[in-house]
Amino acid sequence: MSDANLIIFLSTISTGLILGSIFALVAVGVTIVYGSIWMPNAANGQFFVLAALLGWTMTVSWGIHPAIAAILVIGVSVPLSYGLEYILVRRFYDVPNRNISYFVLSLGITQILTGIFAATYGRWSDQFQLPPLVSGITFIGPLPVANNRLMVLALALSILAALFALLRYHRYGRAIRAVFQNRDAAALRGVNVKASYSLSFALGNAVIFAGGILFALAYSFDLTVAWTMSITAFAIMIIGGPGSVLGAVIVGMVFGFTQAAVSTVASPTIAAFSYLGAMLLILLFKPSGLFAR
Amino acid sequence: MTPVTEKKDLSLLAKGHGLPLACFAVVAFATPFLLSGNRYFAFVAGVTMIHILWASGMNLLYGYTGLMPLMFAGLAGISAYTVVGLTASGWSFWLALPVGALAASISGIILGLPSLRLKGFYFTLCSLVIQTVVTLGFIYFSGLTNGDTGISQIPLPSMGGGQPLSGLAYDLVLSAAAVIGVIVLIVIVKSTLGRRLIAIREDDELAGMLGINVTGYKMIAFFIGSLFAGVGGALYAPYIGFISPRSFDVLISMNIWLMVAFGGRGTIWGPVIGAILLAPLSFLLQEYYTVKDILYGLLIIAVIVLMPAGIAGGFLRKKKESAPPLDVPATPRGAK
Amino acid sequence: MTHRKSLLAVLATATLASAGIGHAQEKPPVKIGFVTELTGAWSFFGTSCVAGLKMAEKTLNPPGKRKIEFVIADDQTSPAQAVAASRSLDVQDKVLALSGPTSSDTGLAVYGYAEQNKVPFVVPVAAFPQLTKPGTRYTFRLEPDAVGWGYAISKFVEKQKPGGKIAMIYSDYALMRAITAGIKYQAPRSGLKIVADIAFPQGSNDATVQAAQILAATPDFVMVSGAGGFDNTITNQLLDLGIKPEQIIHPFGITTQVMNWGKRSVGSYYGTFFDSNLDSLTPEGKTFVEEFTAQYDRPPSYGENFCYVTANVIREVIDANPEAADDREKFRDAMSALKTKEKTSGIPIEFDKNGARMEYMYFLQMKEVTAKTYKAKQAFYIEWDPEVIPVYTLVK
Amino acid sequence: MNDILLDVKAVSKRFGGVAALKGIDLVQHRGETLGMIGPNGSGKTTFVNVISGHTKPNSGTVSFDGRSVSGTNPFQIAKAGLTRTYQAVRVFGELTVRENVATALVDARDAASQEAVAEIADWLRITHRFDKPAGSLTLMEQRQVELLMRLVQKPKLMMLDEPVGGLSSAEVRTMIGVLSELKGRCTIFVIEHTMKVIRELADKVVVLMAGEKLAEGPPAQILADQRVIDKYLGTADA
Repeated sequence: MSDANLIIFLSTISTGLILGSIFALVAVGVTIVYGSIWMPNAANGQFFVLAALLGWTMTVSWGIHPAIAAILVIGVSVPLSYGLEYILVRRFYDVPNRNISYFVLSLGITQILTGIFAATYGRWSDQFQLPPLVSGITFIGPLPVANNRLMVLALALSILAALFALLRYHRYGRAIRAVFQNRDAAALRGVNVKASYSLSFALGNAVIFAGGILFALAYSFDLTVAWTMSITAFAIMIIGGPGSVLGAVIVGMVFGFTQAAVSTVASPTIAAFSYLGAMLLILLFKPSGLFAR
Repeated sequence: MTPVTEKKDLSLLAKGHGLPLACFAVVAFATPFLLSGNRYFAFVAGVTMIHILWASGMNLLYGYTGLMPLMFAGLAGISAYTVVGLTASGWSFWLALPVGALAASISGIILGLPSLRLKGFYFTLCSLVIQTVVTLGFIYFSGLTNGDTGISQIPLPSMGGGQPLSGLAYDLVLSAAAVIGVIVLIVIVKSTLGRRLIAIREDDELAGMLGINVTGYKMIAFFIGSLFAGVGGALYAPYIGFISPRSFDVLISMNIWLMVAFGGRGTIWGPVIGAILLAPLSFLLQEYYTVKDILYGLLIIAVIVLMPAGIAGGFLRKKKESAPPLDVPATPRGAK
Repeated sequence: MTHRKSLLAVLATATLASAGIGHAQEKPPVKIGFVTELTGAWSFFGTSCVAGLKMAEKTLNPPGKRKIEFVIADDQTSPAQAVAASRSLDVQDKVLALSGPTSSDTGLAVYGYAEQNKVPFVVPVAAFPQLTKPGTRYTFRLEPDAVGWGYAISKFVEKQKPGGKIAMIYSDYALMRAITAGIKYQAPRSGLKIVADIAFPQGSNDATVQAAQILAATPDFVMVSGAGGFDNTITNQLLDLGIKPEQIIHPFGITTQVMNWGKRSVGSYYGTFFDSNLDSLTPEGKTFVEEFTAQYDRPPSYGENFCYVTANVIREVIDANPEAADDREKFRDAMSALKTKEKTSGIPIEFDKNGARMEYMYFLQMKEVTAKTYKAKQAFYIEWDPEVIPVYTLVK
Repeated sequence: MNDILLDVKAVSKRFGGVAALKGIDLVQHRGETLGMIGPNGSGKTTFVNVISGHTKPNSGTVSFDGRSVSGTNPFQIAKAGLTRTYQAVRVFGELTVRENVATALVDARDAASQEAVAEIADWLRITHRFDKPAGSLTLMEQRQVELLMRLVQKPKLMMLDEPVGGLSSAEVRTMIGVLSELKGRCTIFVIEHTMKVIRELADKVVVLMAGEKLAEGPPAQILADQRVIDKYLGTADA
C-alpha cells in the first residue's frame, strides 16, 4: 500500500471511530430516554447544539479551559433535565400513546430552543469553534492526527464504557434496565418506576450533552447541526432497536464508518444516501431493529 | 331498541357535517372576494386553503388510519416538481396537475410500504428519515429539480382563452380545492372505507381478523392521502411562483402534521381549524420574528399539555362527558 | 454598457439633487422593502446585512432630502416566506423597490416575484448567476456572480503558478456548485489542471478522509468552501494532514470566518469584494469600518458593505432622479443607467442590460489574527465583464 | 360428522432456535367442539396464530372448509369463515359497541341483516351498551362484544383463546352458558385452562405439550389419561 493510500485508509478508520463514537453517544442518549419513558426526543439535536453553544460561551467568551467547560456543560444538563421532567415530562407518564404526545412536546421544545438560538448565537456568527483540549499532532504511521481528536475519541469511548458499566453493574442502571424491559414487572419487583424515569431522562440527556460538547471540541459547528443530528440519532436508534444501548453503539459506529468509508470509493453524498438506504432496508426486513431486546 | 343500521348511521353523521360544510364552503368562497382588495391577505388566505387541503390529506392518514407520515411534504414536492417540469416542457398545467398528483400518489404508496411492517410511532420515525432522503434527492438530482437553488418564475396556469389564472380566479381555485378536499374526506370517512381505516387505526391485527385487508387499505389510504398532498403541491408551485427543496422539507411535514394534531386528529373539522389558525401564523407574526419560534413552541406545548386531543378533540370530549348517559335498560330475558 | 441616461445620472448626482429640496419635505418617505434572513439557517447573514444597512441609515437622510425608509421583513430563510414578505411589502407597504435577501434561494424567490410583478429589486448579496440571467429587467445586483468568482480563482492561480494543479473540496450548495462550475470552465483555458473535485452533502461533519484524498492528489492549490461551521472543519482537517496554508484558497472570506480559521491559517488566501484591510478604502470606507467595528466588535466584511452601499446607491438614484422616487419604471430606468462608485472602496458600479454588475474580485492573504481583528494583504485584483465566460449556461 | 372443517397437517413453527410447534396434525369436523389444553408455553396460542394466519408456519399445511389457507393473510382466512378471539380481550376500545359491530359488518362475506344483528345482540344481552365506547365496558361485556362482532360475520369456525380468562366465577358460569348456546351457531375451537369449560363444552380434546400433541380424544378419556395427569393436570393450574 502506498503512503497516500495508507493515509486514506488510516484516516477512514480514525474518522469512523470519532464520528461513530459521537453518533453512538447521542443515539445512546436518545435510546435510553425512548426505551424507558417512550419519549422520542426530537429536541435531541437542539440539546446537542445547546451543549456545544454553552461550551463555546464558556471557553471563548469567558475563557474557561475547555476540559472544565466540558464538565460544567454536562453538569448543567442535570438540573435542566430534572426541571423539564418536573414541569413537562412527568405529566405524560401514564398517557396512552404517550410517545406521540412526547414527540409533539419535544417539537415544541425544539421550536423554543431554535428561536432562542436564532435570536442570540445566530446573530453573532454562522460558525462556532472551541479551542482544542490539547494541542500537538501524533503520527499514526504516516497519518498525522491532532492530539485533540485523539483526546475526544478517548473521552467518547470512556463515557460509553462508563455508561455500559453503569447500566450493567450499578443498581440505578439495573433499575433503568428493568424498567426498559417491562415497566409493570419492574414495579412488582420493587423498582421505583417514576424515579427511574426521571433518572433515565437525566442520564439520557447528559449523554446527549456529552456528545454535543465532544462534537464541538472535535469539529466546528453551526446551528444547522441540530436537525442533522436529530435525524441521524433517530435513524441509529431505529436500526439498532429502540431501547437497545448496545444496538445504538454498534449502529452509531457503523454510521460513522459508513460516512468515512463510502466516500473513499464514491462521493460523500452517496454515503449519506447509503446509510439512510440501509435504514430503510432494515426497517423493511427486520423492523424491530438489529439488536431488539 | 334495534341497532342502528349502517345507512341510518350514515345519514345521521352526514347530517352532522352538512351545516359546518355549508358554512365552510361559504367562508372559503367568500374569503377571496372579501380580501380581493388586498392581494397580500388574499395570498395568505390562498396559502391557508392549500394547507387545509394538505391537513385534510394528512388527517386521512394520521387521524383516520393511524399512520403518521412525516414525508407528506416530500410527496407534495414530488408532485410540484413533476408539474413544474411538465409545464416547462410545454404541457398544460391542467394536464400536468393530475399527472403530478398521480406521481405523488404512486410515490406515497411506495414510500408508505414500511407502514406495512412498522407499527405506530416506529413508522413515524421511519418516515422522518424517508423525508430526509427525499429532500436530499431533490437537492441531488439537480438536473430535474435545479437542486437547492430552486426553480423561480414558475408561470401561472392558463385559464380558457390563454388568460393566466391569477389573482381572484386562482384564489377561488384554491378555495374550491380545499372545499372539495374536505368533502372527499367526509365522504371517505362516512363510507365503509372510512370505517375500515378507523378499524385499522384502532387495532390493525384485529381489523385483519375481522376480514379487513389491512395491507390493501393502508395502501389505499396512502394513495388518497398522497393525492391530497400532490394536488396541493401542484397548486402551490405556480401560486408561490417558486419551489426549492426547502419548500417541501421535514419542517413543512411537521407543520402540516401539527395542524392536524393541534386541531384534533380524527375529526373532520379539527384539522381544518388547525390549518386556519396555524398556516397564517408565520405570515401574520412577521413583526415578532425574534420571539415567533418561541411563541410557536409554547403554543405547541400548551396544546399538548392542556388539550392532548387537539382543539376539536378537547371540545368534543367535553361535550361527550357532559352529555346525559345513553343507557337503555336491557330487555329482560329469562335466565338460563 | 452605455445607456441613454448614464451621463445624466452622473451629472445629476452633483447638480440636480438640490433642485428637489423644495418639494421633498412635503412628500411621504420613499419606502424600500428589505426582505432578509432574520431567523432560520441563514440568519447570521441577514442580520449582518441589516447591521450594514443601519450604519448607512445614520447618514442616509440628511435634512432637506426626500426621506428613504427601509421596511425590514423576515423571510425565515424560506423561499415561500420570502415571496410572502415581498408580496406584503409590495401590496401592504407599497414600497418603491425590494432589496435584502442574502441567500440564493430566497434571493431567487424574491427575484421571481419582482420580475413577475415589475417591482425593482436591488440585490446586495446573493451571488447566484440566474438573478441576472438574460431577460432580467427589474433586478440589479451589487455582488459579482459566483460563477465569475470561479473564473477569478482560476485567473489567480494562473498568475500564482502557471500550469498549476487545483483541488476543490466544498459543500454541495448551489453557491459552491456555481463557483466550481466557473473554475472548471476556466481552469483548462488558463492552463490549469483540476486534480480533485469533492462535494459534501449538506449536513456533513468530517472531512479527514477527503482531506487525505486531496493530499494524495498533490495539488498546488486547494479551493475550500464549506457551509457554515463545516467550512472551518474542512480547513482545519486539511491543515492537520499537512496541506500548507499557502495552498489554501477560500473563494470568499467574511470576518467571522477569517477569525475562526485563526492563526494556523495565516498565509492562506481568500476572495472578497470588500475588506477592512483593502488598500483602496476611501475615507468614508475607513469611517464605515471604524464605526462598524466600534459598534459590533468586529470589522465589517463585504456583506455588510454591500448592504451599506445598497442604501447609498438608492439614495443617489433618488437624488439624481426625483421623479423615480414615486415611479417604479422610472426607478428601474435610473438604476439601469446608473454609473457611480462604491463610496467605501471606490469600485465602479454600473449594470449591464441584465442588471449584472461590471465585476471584480480581490484575493487577500491572511497575515495575522488577533483577539478581535485580523490583518490581511491584497494579493490579487481582477475585473471582468460578467459574460467573459458563459455564466448563464454553466449554471441553470 | 364426517364433514372435515379444519385439517392441519404437520405444522411446525420455530421462533429463533425454539420450536414452538413440532409437526402438529389435527382434524376438526363441522359441528364438533374441539378443546385444546396444555401448560403455558406449550404452543396453544401459536397454534391458533398459525391457523388464523397471524403467524406463518415454517412447514406444514392448513386447509379450512376444503381449501388450503396456508400462507394466506388473516383477512382472507377471516373471509373464508374462520374467526378467532384473543387471550387478552380485544375490541376497538375508542369506538362504541355499535361502531364495533358496524366495523365487523363491512367486510363480512354475507353480513347479518339488521334483524339478525339485533337478535344476536339481544341473545348476548349487550344491546343496552350499544352506544358506549367498547373500552369502557366490563371485561365480561367486552367478551360479549367480541362474540357479537364475530357472530354477525356468520363464521363457520370460531377459535376462542381462553374465553373465560379473567372472569369471576359467576361470569364463568354465564359464559359457559353462552358458549354452549354458541355451538348452535358455529363450530367452536376453544383453548382453555379451566377444565370445567373443556368438560362441559368439548366433544374432543387435544393436549399440547412443549409444541407436541401429547394426546387426543373425548374429554372424559383425556382427563383420565395418566400421561396427561402426570405431565399437565397434576402439575399445572388445572
